[in-house]
Amino acid sequence: MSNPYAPVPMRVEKSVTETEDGSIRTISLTFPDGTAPFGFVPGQFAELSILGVGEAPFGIASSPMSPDMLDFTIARVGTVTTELHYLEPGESVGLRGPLGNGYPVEGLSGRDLLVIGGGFGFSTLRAFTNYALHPGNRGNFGGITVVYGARNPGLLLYRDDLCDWAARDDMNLVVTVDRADEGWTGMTGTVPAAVEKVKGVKSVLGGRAALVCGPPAMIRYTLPVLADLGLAPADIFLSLEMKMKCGIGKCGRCGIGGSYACTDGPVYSLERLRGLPGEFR
Amino acid sequence: MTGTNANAGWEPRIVAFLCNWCSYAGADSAGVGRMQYPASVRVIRVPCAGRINPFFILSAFRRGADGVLVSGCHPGDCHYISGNLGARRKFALMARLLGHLGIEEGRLHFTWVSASEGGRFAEVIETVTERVRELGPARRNAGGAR
Amino acid sequence: MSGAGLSARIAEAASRLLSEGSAEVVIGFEQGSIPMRATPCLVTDPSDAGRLVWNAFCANNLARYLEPGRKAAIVARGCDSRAIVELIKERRLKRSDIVVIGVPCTGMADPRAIARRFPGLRVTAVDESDGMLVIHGGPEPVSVPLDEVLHASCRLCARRNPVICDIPLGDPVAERDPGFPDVEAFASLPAEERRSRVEAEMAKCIRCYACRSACPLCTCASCFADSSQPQWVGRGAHPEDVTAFHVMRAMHLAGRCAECGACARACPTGVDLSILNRRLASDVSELFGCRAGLDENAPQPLAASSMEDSQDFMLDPGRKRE
Amino acid sequence: MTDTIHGRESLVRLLEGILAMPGVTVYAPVAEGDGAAFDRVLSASEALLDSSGAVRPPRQILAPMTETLLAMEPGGSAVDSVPAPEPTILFGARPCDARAIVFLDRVYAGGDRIDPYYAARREALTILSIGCREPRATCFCTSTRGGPLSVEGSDILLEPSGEGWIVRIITERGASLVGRAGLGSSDGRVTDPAAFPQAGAPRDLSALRGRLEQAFDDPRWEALTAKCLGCGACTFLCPSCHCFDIVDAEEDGRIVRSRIWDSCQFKTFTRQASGHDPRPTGADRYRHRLMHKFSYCLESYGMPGCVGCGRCVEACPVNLDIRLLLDAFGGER
Repeated sequence: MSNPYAPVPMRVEKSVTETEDGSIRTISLTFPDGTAPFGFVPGQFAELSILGVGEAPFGIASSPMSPDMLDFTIARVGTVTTELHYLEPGESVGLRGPLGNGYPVEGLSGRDLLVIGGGFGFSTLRAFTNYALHPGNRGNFGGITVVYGARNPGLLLYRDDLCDWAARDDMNLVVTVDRADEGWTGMTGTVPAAVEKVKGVKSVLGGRAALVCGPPAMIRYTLPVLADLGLAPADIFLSLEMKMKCGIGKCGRCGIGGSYACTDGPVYSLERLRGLPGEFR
Repeated sequence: MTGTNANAGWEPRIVAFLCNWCSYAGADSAGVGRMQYPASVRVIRVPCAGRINPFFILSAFRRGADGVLVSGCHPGDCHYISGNLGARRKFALMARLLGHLGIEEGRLHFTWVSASEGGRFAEVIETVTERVRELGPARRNAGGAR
Repeated sequence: MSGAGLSARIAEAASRLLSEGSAEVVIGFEQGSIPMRATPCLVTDPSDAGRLVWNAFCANNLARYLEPGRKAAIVARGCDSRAIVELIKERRLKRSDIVVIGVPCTGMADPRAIARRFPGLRVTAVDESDGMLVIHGGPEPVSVPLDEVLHASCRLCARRNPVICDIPLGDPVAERDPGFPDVEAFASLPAEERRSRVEAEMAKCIRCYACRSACPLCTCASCFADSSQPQWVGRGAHPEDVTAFHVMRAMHLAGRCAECGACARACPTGVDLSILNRRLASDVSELFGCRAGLDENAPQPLAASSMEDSQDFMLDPGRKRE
Repeated sequence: MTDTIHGRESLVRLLEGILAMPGVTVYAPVAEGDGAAFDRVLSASEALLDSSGAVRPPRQILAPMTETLLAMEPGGSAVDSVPAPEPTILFGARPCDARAIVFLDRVYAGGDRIDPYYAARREALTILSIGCREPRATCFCTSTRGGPLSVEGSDILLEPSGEGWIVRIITERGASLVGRAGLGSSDGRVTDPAAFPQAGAPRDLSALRGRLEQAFDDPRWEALTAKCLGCGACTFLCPSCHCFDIVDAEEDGRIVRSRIWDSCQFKTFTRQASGHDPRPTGADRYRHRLMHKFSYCLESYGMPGCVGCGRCVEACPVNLDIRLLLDAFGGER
């Protein structure tokens, strides 16, 4: 019997600071010799751990189309995340995964996509976007609009990706910040306000779907805008931020009604979520 | 578990919490004066004896210390007026409580050492180390097999 | 006055206080759902005041339910009032926010002591009269003096009447401070035996924190035991962590503990926490000459100090300086 | 060979016989202060066979309060520490205790990910339950589809009959133990369960569930749970609560990753690192516990997360009786 609590020792390939304040880093991990990379779906997560310090869940921030190296974006908030920030290339970190359901890539096929992320919650949406833009997959989806916001320009993640995406003509990228600083020439305003503005963007295929991940307030104010855009609850997919521990539906922490976010989630359609107890709506 | 014979080669691990102004400076004086004292001590410098929470002491024992020493400024010398006096009340209670619970006396020591008392610092370390050495390694309570 | 008489007067006072708006809530006891239990009752509607009772099974310290900024009336005997006094000293509560409905107390009955006294008896109900408990459930009712089945903390109680009081109900009962015979008895045991007794008590702990949650003076917004940065104490069942938790908690309550015993009564596995708390209360009394909650004006002993305090516990403390 | 145990002395002899088997570990209720807990016994005299049930449930036999998952010696690599227990016999469980283990099986050993630590202990366990002669004031097993002679989860059930017990074999594992202990067994049910003293009138679970779900936003939750202290006594004495946390620590020079019991009633349970908490109030947390046991678990595990043992009723320091809340929110309106 394989032990679902036993981590795979991954090798840290690189660790880069994402934000100007240094509070968020992305670490890239490779599998140990003799261990085949696992397949996964964008939106799935993994438990990262340093034995003696602790374990915490993080969304996989890289695309499954490049499975050899996994990215995790880590905000420094506690003991485990602080130690993960200190990791240097060549060091080892434990990984259990992939865990959770991920975004419903099959169900999204053939549809126009609105990808909406705020702050640190953008990591799995980055994985999804790169997955959808992969030459082998791009044809499966209609128009792709990515709306991404951060509190200020210094907190924007994945700048290389943002530059690449901005240069593409097969997608529409909207980046906004709550508060501009000197030198910011882009959009200023909240994510929901930015989503309002994409109302005008024509649907290519019809049958739009939205993928949303971000802080609770962003989600609360974005959902009415999506309803105005004509998206039904079944077309809106939310990746929930939940406190998790075991990742395999045993420890009880991330229960939402009869479901566990770590196994049945963390991605829920708004329709499903509305059928669950109101704590997480 | 006690007795030096059974613990040949064993050296006690003693954590010393020293106030910055007097006792830490006293340790410094001992060093400057090239006074000999056992190397069993790990010093943790704190701003004042009043800063030393009982948690610190229990944590030190929990993490493997065989003895703990707490030392601050003599009464009347505290750089924060009465931090050491407040600490003295806390430690008086703690010392009695641990004894009450049957935890060996002789593992936890409190004293005052001033900045000029390098000799006294060396003597204190000597005394505490000898006392803990006599007791042997701290007994750990790993509990039953519940 | 009998429990029934007091119950009626408590209900009457509660109804009046709520009706006239002197209190938003009245904190008292009502009949519990199982025999030998009364349960805390927070009454906000005057028409519910009739639920309030006073009997020999009012085991909780109601001061636990006082909240800053909420005008509350509280049914308080000696121990509840001692906790209130300390909370006021710590400025966690304002005296003017609290109406103390004072009741004299002859001690609370311990269901475990009753079970020991009448092994195998499935108690269905208990009546009280004149210091006697009449216990139903067997073929015939049996009786026992309340004094013989008291909670340990009640047997050793130093203050049976409220220390502060706005609405006194019932006639005060005679005080009888027995001192600390329990502490002395335990201290007289050999150290090894004390240690093994403490280890046996700690082995019962399941880290449910009922003790902390029931304590009126455990008022920290976030407890050291829940802190992960730094982690002061491990959260599992390791005996050294369990002991460290209880010692740290006891130290935190030193000089503040109202000696109500609510922690030990709350404990579902019966850990005897009085070994720690009573020893500290006894030492605070001996070394600093005070006891928590008995004097509204005395400073808390660990928020004060004196050049004259004893230091005979220290290593070579009186040595002349170089 | 006999299929009947005549009186207490025979019961003691049965336990002695089991204890005499080579290579088995036996758990039975033993005195702990004024209460009782399931603990390892080495002789029959330690066991409290007259007790009407242990204060502490048998859960820690299968899911200990603290359990090492992985350990690493200095300079070594992490090794998992899945136990390999010898055959274990739980002697003198109540039928509700055995049903709770059925529930734990569905949580830990169900689904597509099996918990190997639990599974190893469970695989080694044989459960001998003793039916209940009379309910206690706190019992409500009949409201959770159980009863004083419920067989679910037990390998052997001793059905009270007169002064003694009739041996009922429920499983193959039970048959094997009965054989080794030199007992026979009755073929079918001898006792009429309906004739037995029941723990109050049963509540209709599916109706209860529907009403509870409707009562989710009921404004009375706050007032009716206001006296809750927020401790974990109810959850830690629950035979079917299974929530845990995973923590790392250094223990005697080794680095260990352990799981420890955790409680949905604790303020820290769902509070996120950002400070956001989907269940910020005591009322939210109490409601979650009740809804989890009587609604969510029916969906996830096909049985309630409560077996009606009454331990939480007994243990609650403020006598917040779950039965009263079930009736307040799930009763007929």
